[in-house]
Amino acid sequence: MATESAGSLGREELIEAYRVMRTIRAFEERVHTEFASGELPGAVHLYAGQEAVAAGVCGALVEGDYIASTHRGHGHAIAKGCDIGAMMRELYGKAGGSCNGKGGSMHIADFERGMLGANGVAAGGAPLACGSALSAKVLGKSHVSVAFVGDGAANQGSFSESLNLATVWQLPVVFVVEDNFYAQATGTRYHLRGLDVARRAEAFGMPAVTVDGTDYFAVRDAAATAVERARSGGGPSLVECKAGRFFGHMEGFDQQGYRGAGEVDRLRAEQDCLVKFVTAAGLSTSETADVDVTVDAAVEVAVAEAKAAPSPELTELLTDVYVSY
Amino acid sequence: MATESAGSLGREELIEAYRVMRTIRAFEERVHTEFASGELPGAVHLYAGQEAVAAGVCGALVEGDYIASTHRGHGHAIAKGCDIGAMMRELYGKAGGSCNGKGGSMHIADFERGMLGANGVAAGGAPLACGSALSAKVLGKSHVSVAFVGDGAANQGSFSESLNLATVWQLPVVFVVEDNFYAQATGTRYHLRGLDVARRAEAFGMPAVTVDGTDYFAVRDAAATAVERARSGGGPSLVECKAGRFFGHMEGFDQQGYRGAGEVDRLRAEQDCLVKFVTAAGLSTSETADVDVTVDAAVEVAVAEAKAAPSPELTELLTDVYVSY
Amino acid sequence: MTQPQRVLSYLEALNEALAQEMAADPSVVVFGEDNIGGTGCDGTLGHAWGPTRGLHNQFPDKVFDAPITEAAFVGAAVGAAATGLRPVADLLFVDFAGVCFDQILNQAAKLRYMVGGKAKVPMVLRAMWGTGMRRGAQHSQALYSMFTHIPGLKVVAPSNPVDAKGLMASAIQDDDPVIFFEHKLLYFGSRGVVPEERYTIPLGEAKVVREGGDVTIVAIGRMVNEALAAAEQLAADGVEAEVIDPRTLSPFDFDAVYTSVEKTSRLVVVDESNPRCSIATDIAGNVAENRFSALSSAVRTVTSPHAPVPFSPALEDAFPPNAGKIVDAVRSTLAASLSKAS
Amino acid sequence: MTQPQRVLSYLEALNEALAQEMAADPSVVVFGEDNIGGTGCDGTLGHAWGPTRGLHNQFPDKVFDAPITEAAFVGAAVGAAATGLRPVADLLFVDFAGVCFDQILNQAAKLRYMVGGKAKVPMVLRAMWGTGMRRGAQHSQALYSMFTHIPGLKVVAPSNPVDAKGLMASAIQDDDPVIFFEHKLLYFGSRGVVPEERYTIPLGEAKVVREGGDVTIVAIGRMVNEALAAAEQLAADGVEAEVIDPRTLSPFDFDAVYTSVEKTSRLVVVDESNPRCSIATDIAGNVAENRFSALSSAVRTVTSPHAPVPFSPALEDAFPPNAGKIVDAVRSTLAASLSKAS
Ligand SMILES: Cc1ncc(C[n+]2csc(CCOP(=O)(O)OP(=O)(O)O)c2C)c(N)n1
Ligand SMILES: Cc1ncc(C[n+]2csc(CCOP(=O)(O)OP(=O)(O)O)c2C)c(N)n1
Ligand SMILES: [Mg+2]
Ligand SMILES: [Mg+2]
Repeated sequence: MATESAGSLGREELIEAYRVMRTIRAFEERVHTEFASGELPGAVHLYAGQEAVAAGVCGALVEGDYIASTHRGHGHAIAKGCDIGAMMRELYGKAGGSCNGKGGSMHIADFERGMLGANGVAAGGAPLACGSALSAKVLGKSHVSVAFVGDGAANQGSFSESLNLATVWQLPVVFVVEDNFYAQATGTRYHLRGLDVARRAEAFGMPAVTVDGTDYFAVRDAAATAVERARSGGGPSLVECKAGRFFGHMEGFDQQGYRGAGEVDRLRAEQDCLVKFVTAAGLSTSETADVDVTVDAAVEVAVAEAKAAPSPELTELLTDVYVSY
Repeated sequence: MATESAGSLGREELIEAYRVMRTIRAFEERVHTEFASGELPGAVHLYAGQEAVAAGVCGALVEGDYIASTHRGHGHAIAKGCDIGAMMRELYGKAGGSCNGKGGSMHIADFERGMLGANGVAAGGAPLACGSALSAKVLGKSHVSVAFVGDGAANQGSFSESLNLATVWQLPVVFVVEDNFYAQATGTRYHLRGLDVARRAEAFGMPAVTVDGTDYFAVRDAAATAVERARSGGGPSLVECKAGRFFGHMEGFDQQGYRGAGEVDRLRAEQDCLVKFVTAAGLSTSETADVDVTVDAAVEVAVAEAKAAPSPELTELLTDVYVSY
Repeated sequence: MTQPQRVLSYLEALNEALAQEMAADPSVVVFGEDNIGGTGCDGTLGHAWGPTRGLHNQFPDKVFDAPITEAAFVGAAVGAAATGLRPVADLLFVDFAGVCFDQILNQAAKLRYMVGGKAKVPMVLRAMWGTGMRRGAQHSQALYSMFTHIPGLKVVAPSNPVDAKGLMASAIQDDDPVIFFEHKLLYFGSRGVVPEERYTIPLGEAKVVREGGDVTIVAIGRMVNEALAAAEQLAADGVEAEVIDPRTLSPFDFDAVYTSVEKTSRLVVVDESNPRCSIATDIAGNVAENRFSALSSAVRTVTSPHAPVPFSPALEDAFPPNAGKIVDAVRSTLAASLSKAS
Repeated sequence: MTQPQRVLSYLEALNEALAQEMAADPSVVVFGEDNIGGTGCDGTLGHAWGPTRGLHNQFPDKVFDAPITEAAFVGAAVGAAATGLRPVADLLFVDFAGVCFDQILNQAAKLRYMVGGKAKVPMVLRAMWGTGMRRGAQHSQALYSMFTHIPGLKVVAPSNPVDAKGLMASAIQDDDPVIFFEHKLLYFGSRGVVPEERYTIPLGEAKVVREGGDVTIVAIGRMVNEALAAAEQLAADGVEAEVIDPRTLSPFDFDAVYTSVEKTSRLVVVDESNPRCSIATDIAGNVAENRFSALSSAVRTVTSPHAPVPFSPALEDAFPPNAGKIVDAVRSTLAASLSKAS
């Protein structure tokens, strides 16, 4: 399907988009393996399968823009330009991690890159993004804020309240709902009654669209429109993206028995955003192979360095908090 | 306007509806005077102007049905059949009050009448009504639950969550939004962006209608449809009623400077639900006069008895709570 | 007694309590996110992993999956409890109390009092707590001290399977709202002999889990095992610690603590929560108020530091109290009373 | 000093602090429900009744009315604080912390720590508290003990206008989130001489508001006046009480309390909150741990009972501590230490 950005993006931009998605994929597949081998601690939620959402949305952003992420945040962080070395160290809880090991997968943040953090609380990022949008608005800056929210988290009261606050204050914020069809083991057919979250946003008074979240170009176009609206003072919007996850809800936790027989295999075979992207963008095998080699090597280095990195000093226990008793 | 119930209600039912609304009006006007004279303590939010909502909705209910109310709860309580003597004693914080003086205006309740309580927290009643609806559903009873919610409270996350939970669990509950155009001093034009809350309910997957809240028959018909749907297993609905309040947000607090010049006078002159009702129902002067005399006398007695009633014993401080230290 | 004794995990014991109470009382209902697991999916139901696993098979009309709407479903538990059900709602992590705190603080805990006793709120809110699973700052808190502060709410924190089962039964049968703290490291890590029949352990009754005359150690939840380990180390040096497991934090069995302190004259409180306004200072303060003259030396609190829970395993392992820190605290209180005596 | 001294109410002092900090730092913004008042209405704006009244005239782009979305706007304060603003958000009643508790507990308080110090959260959350206005159980709580339990959050509770102004200035300038407790009876009921110029009072610094050698009374917020009244009554009997106003509850100036207790050897803590896991037991417990040998007698806590706040004026008046109850507590600790001495 010919979309606007498919035609307008240059070769380098297309390759960059591929690089971002391919990095997320490699990162997540590797984290999956590392977790399975028992070396990686923590609550780790993988983003594989949804790469086109993070890449498409963050592709529509510029430096200085903010994103507030979810518990499933690696993809958002990578797409926003966070360093995968620091991220991997964070996942291992090591010194030199994005949060010096104190946050872990569920709290990865990089304020210099405008990544306000993954969040351990469902929809936790939505109010925060309203806040960074308020900063931009009050300080007279043109920065746009994006809040990523899962389909399940969209049922949280704080999310509905954020929709309301954003429209009332006309904040430069874009809500990106990632409908991956499940909240843990519960299906959207049940918890959203199969309805689009986009309809709620409209009821709160903001424009909303629903797109195929495995189609990079569709996501990017929808995001670009919403971002442009926000940047030019047109207020908030919502973009709902449908894309299944390839892994279970959380590593080491979930046998995915709730998914239909062959569902994941079908997703990987038919709904792989990377495959779709390469075809739609018309990338050559040598173009992708160059990226693949670099990305895989970078992930390899990230893992090796993370494993070798020291743990934080025990004195870190009582830093970054105002007082101890 | 000929509505369904206008034709179908018998004389006695019409007079009963008038009696309910007239009782609320007399109760509230009297509480207003009593508060002004400094004798009545507490945070008191008056319902005058909105009587047709409480009366119309509760008119569509039967014994055993539940209502969960708001901070502006006197009208709901009276319409659900609570004793105004006990209510007045409660407002004065006296022994023999609905809650033995421990609740006050913001917590008036009468579980025997299915009145689950006023609530000091915006939208506090919505989850509670989901709960009483769950009880009916699980226990196999046909009782319907109604949650009253103000326009401002409709922005609370717990309200959106209740809409979601009610549709997902298909609960026998009716959400009644009372849009009186203000949340404290803030206008709905601002905090709802002038939009109907009904649209949100539809987005969550339940039927919703908006009616003139000063038209008893319109409210009653809409409520009857929603209640019937809930009672017959058809799940939740929302009824949004528009009706301005005659008094300020809270007694002794609010000079109403935020309301347009003459706004309240116009409301009283043109949007008085009692006047509209008498006309539409074709009640005669003698019919209304009989009710008026009884109602006014009852309110007089309620006030006199409340003033004369003793305060609760000091030992009551530590009853109704499991343990003291 | 000649029968082989049956060993259950803490998680299994909780599951058994839920099943037995549901069987005994048709007004008991159970709900929360993935309490069945898999509702609305292509696959079959039944992918709960926690104590509710499998209940829906036995009680198909009494177990519900909830959307991620804690404020609504915990509030619904209050409304349901006030109108005839005995709901057991599942918060998953106690940290998520943040998103439904009004329902706990202002609705569940206060309703009975606000309406002058004309309603009761027999509900249980289950919640996982504690450090040790590398879950980071928003999934590892203790928080029971905050709930203990709230009048109208009962707070239970069992340390082992047999208590977990009996206290859960009591919590469900109780007419007041109870928040039930399940330590995540105990689910699989704590196993014990659990009677098969239905039984209750009264709320508000502490247990002396080890007797001793030299020092009283009050420890909560997972810390009971650490306190027992510390007591073993101390015993090797001839110090006999009495270890008390309060089991219920509100109402609190102060008498059990006072009786022990009257015997030992020394108090150490071990509490995995942050220190300020904690159950540790609560017990210390109450003893200093009500049994001051029984004390021969300064009380000692052993708590986590005044910091959020760090993710890094190295840091997290250093965060909560442990046997070593408890031994140090006991030695310091012994040293202080010796120096006072001399 | 020859100029006439200016008297302000507590409410006016807070208003002046907000105005001065906004004038001094353009990153300070103020929002909450009806913080302007009247937005979206037919009439004119400006119907706020509280400390934000009139600010929008001077700072039209820095004051906002919010819809009833505490979770969203308190969370927005966190996000705004982490990206360049210094928001002062208004909760109205502290009881409403229930509907946005996650934003306080898990976002505001923890962000800086969770991201390894790479963000700061310079925000203030203003909140009315306390009994005495006949507002019932959901509008009269103290709750500061709960917030004191939370690491990462600072907790301030001024007792008079001059402190209110200086502490508000410090709270706004502070780089950590601060919850600022404004007692509703003090707004109009507490008046005092307040300097016109901008000034700060450091967070975490207690004030000895009355010196005395016989007993230390630590009192919070409105209770400071009750403690002073009690001290006057006691002085008539020759008992000299030292009264300490901590002003900030987290961080807490334990040294000030310890210094006083070393002098007086007796401690009474007066705290309007519920008793369990309260600031009262916190102070008592810390003194019993860290200055046990300075104590000559049992500590005494004077708190509200373990019950929700009743509406009935007769009951509400009997609920909080007052001068009479404080005098009784002082006498009982004096009697206990006399009997110990004899
Ligand atoms: C307030 C809250 N409730 C519950 C949870 C536990 N939890 C973590 S992830 C999750 C499912 C989230 O589903 P969704 O938003 O669709 O995101 P996905 O995992 O599918 O990316 C739940 C229930 C939580 N983190 N926060
Ligand atoms: C969660 C919460 N936030 C704020 C308040 C303070 N408050 C009490 S009533 C009210 C306005 C409510 O407006 P609306 O829901 O429209 O009801 P109305 O007063 O108009 O009947 C507010 C903000 C509250 N009670 N609860
Ligand atoms: Mg999902
Ligand atoms: Mg209104």
